[in-house]
Amino acid sequence: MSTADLYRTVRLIRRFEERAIEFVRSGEIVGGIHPYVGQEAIAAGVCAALTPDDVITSTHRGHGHVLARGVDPRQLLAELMGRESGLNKGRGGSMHAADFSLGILGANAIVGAAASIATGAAWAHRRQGRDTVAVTFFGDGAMNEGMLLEALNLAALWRVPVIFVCENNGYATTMPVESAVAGSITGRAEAFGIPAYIVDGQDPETVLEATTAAVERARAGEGPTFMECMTYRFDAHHTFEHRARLDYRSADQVAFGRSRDPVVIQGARLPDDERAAVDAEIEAVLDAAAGFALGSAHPDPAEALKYLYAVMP
Amino acid sequence: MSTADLYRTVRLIRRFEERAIEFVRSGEIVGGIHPYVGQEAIAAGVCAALTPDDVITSTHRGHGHVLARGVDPRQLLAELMGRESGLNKGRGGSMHAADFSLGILGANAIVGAAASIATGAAWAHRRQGRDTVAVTFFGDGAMNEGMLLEALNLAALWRVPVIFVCENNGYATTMPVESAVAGSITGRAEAFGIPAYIVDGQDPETVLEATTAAVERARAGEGPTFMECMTYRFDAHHTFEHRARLDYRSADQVAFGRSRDPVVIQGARLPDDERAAVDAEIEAVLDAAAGFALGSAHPDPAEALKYLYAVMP
Amino acid sequence: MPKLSYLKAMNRALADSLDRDQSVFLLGEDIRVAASNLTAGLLTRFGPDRVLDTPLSEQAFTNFATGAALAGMRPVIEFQIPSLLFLVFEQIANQAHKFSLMTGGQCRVPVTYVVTGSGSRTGWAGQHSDHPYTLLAHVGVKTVVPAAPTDAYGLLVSAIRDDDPVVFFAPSAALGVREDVDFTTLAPVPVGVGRVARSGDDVTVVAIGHLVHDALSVADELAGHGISVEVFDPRTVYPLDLDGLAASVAKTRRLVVIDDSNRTSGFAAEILAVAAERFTLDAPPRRVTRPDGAVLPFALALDRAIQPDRDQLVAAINAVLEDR
Amino acid sequence: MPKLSYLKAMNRALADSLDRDQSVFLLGEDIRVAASNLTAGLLTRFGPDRVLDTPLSEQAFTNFATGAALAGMRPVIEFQIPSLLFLVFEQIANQAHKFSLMTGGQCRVPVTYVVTGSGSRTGWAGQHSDHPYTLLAHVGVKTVVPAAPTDAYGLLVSAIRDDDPVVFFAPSAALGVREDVDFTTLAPVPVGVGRVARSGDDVTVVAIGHLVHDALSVADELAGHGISVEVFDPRTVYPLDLDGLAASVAKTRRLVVIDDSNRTSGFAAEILAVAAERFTLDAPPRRVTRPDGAVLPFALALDRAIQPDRDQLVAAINAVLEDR
Ligand SMILES: Cc1ncc(C[n+]2csc(CCOP(=O)(O)OP(=O)(O)O)c2C)c(N)n1
Ligand SMILES: Cc1ncc(C[n+]2csc(CCOP(=O)(O)OP(=O)(O)O)c2C)c(N)n1
Ligand SMILES: [Mg+2]
Ligand SMILES: [Mg+2]
Repeated sequence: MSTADLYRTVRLIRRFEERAIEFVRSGEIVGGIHPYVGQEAIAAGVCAALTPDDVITSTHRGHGHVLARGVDPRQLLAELMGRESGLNKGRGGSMHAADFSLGILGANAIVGAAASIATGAAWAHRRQGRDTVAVTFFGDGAMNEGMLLEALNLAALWRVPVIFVCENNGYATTMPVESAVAGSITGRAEAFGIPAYIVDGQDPETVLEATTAAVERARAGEGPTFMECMTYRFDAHHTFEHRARLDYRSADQVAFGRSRDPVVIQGARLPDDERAAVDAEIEAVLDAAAGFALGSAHPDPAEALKYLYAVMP
Repeated sequence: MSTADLYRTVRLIRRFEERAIEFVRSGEIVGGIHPYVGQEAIAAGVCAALTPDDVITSTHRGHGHVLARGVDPRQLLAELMGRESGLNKGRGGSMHAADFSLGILGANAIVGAAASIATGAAWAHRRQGRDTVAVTFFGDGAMNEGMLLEALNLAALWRVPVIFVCENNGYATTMPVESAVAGSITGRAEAFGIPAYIVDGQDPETVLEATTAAVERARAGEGPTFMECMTYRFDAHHTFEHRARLDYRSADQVAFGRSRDPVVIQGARLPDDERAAVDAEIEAVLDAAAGFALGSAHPDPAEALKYLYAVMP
Repeated sequence: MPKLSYLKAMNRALADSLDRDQSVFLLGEDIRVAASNLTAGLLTRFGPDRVLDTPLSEQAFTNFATGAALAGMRPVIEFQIPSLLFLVFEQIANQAHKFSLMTGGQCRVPVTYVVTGSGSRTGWAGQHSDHPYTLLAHVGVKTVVPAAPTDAYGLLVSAIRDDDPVVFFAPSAALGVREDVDFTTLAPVPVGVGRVARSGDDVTVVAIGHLVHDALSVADELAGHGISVEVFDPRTVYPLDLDGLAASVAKTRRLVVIDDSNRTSGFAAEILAVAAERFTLDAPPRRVTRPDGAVLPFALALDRAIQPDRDQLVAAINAVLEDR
Repeated sequence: MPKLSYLKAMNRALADSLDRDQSVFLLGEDIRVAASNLTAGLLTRFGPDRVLDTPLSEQAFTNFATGAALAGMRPVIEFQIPSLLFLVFEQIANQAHKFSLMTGGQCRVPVTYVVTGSGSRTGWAGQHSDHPYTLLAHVGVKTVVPAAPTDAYGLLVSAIRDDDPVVFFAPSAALGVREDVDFTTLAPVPVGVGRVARSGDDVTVVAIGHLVHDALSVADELAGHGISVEVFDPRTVYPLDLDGLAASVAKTRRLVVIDDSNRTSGFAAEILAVAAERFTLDAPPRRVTRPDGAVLPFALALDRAIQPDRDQLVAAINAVLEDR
């Protein structure tokens, strides 16, 4: 993947989120979102290392993952606005974006839940003779969830081709990682016999490189890899924080955290005019997405239970 | 604790279990038991390091733990026979023996559940200004339960005076530990920043020594310790296995496992006559226990729901 | 008189409980900064020893609370999402609930589980919008779902003082409800005792939690049409105030239940079952509930379509009154 | 004709399903050596790739099955203990069950969850004796509780073929039931369709699982006293065969339900609620259930005292027939 492509991805995610935040403020998006702002390099770098047949699972903070995986921004925005044209036909919303045609097995609103789902999917693909790799994204907070730790064990035991991508943004909502994680995050993965690396999560190219190695290992049948991507959440845990100020990060810390901006870091690798062209292209894409989403129909309340069951007598 | 006392404990447990197995065969004990035969040194050594104010939690394979903690064998046997005079008034049975007057917060039939209960109890005692230490027993299989791993994190984070005693008897029912545990057991505990030791679980004195150090550390406010006690289950996972032969351990392996018998190891440290005296004493105790239990009344069915709630409007 | 909001009433109940009894302490996620606002001010007032932020380890910290309770404490856990009760269902239903009987009465487990914002939270979608009070009631855990601020105060205080586990649901749609209250009159409300929220003669509407307010407004509306609705608010789902319910139905002889549970074997099913066994009714009773297996879709109109609403309640009331 | 036991019928259903469809695989604890006997012979026949022993990691392996299902497989999980469903309640009710709707119908989650030995297992006490089928039904997961070997075969096959999650309860007290069967007639039994297990005129007894056999023997006994009992076995708890139930009750106009759930909002509560809404009965219906909040005590007589039994059923039948 080219320098420009990686830039396009991080920039797309950034601007998508900024616009989505505006739509939360204006009430077009109901319920708010968990902005991915600041963590874009991880989604971009990881997904750049995958092939179309691979699969991913995502989290409550999942827009970046699915955009990096190639989701149509129009459909994602329409989903956030609860429209029938949305990715999930308006049924999922911000925390459940899924696109099975792109191998996105769904974002999950329960912290720690998706890792074992991704492990099962990766195992199944291998059993079916495919060389699919699965990536499961999760936060530092998820490292304290028993079900995620159990998944590490299953993946290691059965040499499942799954890559565990921990986005350590320093906080689980307001809980600092140091107050929540005894020992170390990579140490936990290593304890299950899984090779674990600390990766600079602000640089898309570093993330891409690390993921490429992990993907190779997985495809070679050598089992799971764990990546702890060090990052920082530039914005609120969730947009509700824009209204209710929660006192857990100092202004200094936020400023310091924002000083290594993945969009700036990757942007600096492009000539100004090329970057400007990408930026303009993205604004056009997002304008179109906004137009598409705002112009899309709302689902019919009579179909509220459509899709509840695959079959029902 | 003296050599003789440790011997008395391991021998008491052994003979209690052997007699209990007979009562299962004869139908006096309904539902069967998980025999502790072969693992006696762990219960004996660990409990010998505790003071009366300390607390423990136990497992489905818990008779050894509670006997070592000082439970009256008469009451335990009566409990196994479902009598009103039983430890739990016949309400708990083999997997739930509890005696709060001895700091036994209950055996637990859900693998991995008790570790977090013990951690909470130990934390509470410390909060109340007491210097109680808690011990939680569990098997190698429990090391794969997320809720137990979560408990390791809480204990380490909050420096809780709790000692994690893992009895690695090589199997979770029929699942060999190597097929179930990726990485190592002590490595998992260490990953949470908990000092972890491998201990010879067949020698009561070794176990006592290791536990004494852990207790000191806990009382000094230095937090949890993890002990992986290597042992072997001489008998069935559960007495149902006496009827349904399950094919998972070779005769050779069983013979080898039985070759280091804690009762023999500790017995060899006593002069023959002293040992014989203890043995006789124990038979008398168990004869009395059998008489007591068999002679005790069954609970009244009208009281089946007694104790369901502490208070009910 | 000062206004008291539901959430503020809960906050006050916690503060008063912490103040009164040293064995009470709080634990949960983000409770020190009070992300949900439930615990606002409590860290400053009671210190970090009594307001414990936990890692995301719901199963372990729920059992941790059980262990602390066995050692004499009265823990109060805040859960941020109703579905976290699914995650700790074993720890509540199979551990905390069972200790008393299994030990032959040797111990008590006075833990309170608080869900701040149960039921649909507008826009939070499928995994954040459950209202699983029936599940707890079915397994026999004491379960309260207050509708009004004074009851939220009184039942939270009682739950904390109760010697058994108690689950407290604070419906998202009730958190903003405000009441004029003389604060000196705030008092414990007993678990298991309902109240007639509005007296009437023609039909008893049983409602709980936020739906009590819907029932009251429907009652207002129907009063204009000459229909006198009695609203009975059990306040506690389990144990149910059967006498209170029976007294109301004996008067009205007609029954509608509005319930934010799924239909099959929900809270409303129990009320109708009791009615079938014990009451003489002049018309078949009705229930207005979530549909079976409900998963709340994200889109607002779909989310709303799945929740029991006033129109359905009006229709049900009219149906039971049809052959008057 | 050869005898087929309930457990053997389940075993056969698994074997036939594995044989027929390569996407079917089994996972669970101790299933390779077949500790419960459910999977006897299957490792040898289908190999370790399709009969997976799992570590004690119920939450992860339940979600693992969901993931495998999303990738096109049809996993069947065996749970050794009914209360393990509490432990994985989130993974079933909040994950597997919700994927279809939340993704706008993009996927299916055809996982089958089998509890071999649900309800009281004599002597296994408090944490091993639950019968939580109502919980699954309430959240809307398809739930079957067969009574007879042929139904166990037919419903397990159907559950595995079903494109949604299905929970299969094999009551401990039914595992030994045997039936004379021509093996060539074994066939799928549709989910959601009940059966009249015995035809009668005076009263409908609704029973499920092992209690069907108790109901049948009570019916036999009462036949001697001139009482004609119809036994209706819904076989599926959710979705309920309402038409079948309605047809039976339309004939008898009297109703008793015997149900191994706790009373409050149990399966029986749903049947009585439906009756209250829809049926015209000649006497108030009755339910015979576990008591509320039941925790099965260890001592045999206490364990038995808490389970619904034949004497209670006879009394309930007599009560609904009293004013004939
Ligand atoms: C099991 C579970 N517990 C709690 C929550 C509420 N919650 C949502 S996000 C979050 C913090 C997650 O932290 P982390 O894993 O670090 O991800 P981040 O939000 O930082 O991206 C919490 C507590 C949840 N959704 N699921
Ligand atoms: C959570 C849970 N899963 C499964 C079981 C069934 N079970 C009871 S004991 C046991 C094996 C436990 O193995 P281990 O922890 O090594 O203890 P051991 O039996 O060897 O003493 C299993 C699977 C259970 N009781 N609880
Ligand atoms: Mg984080
Ligand atoms: Mg073991």
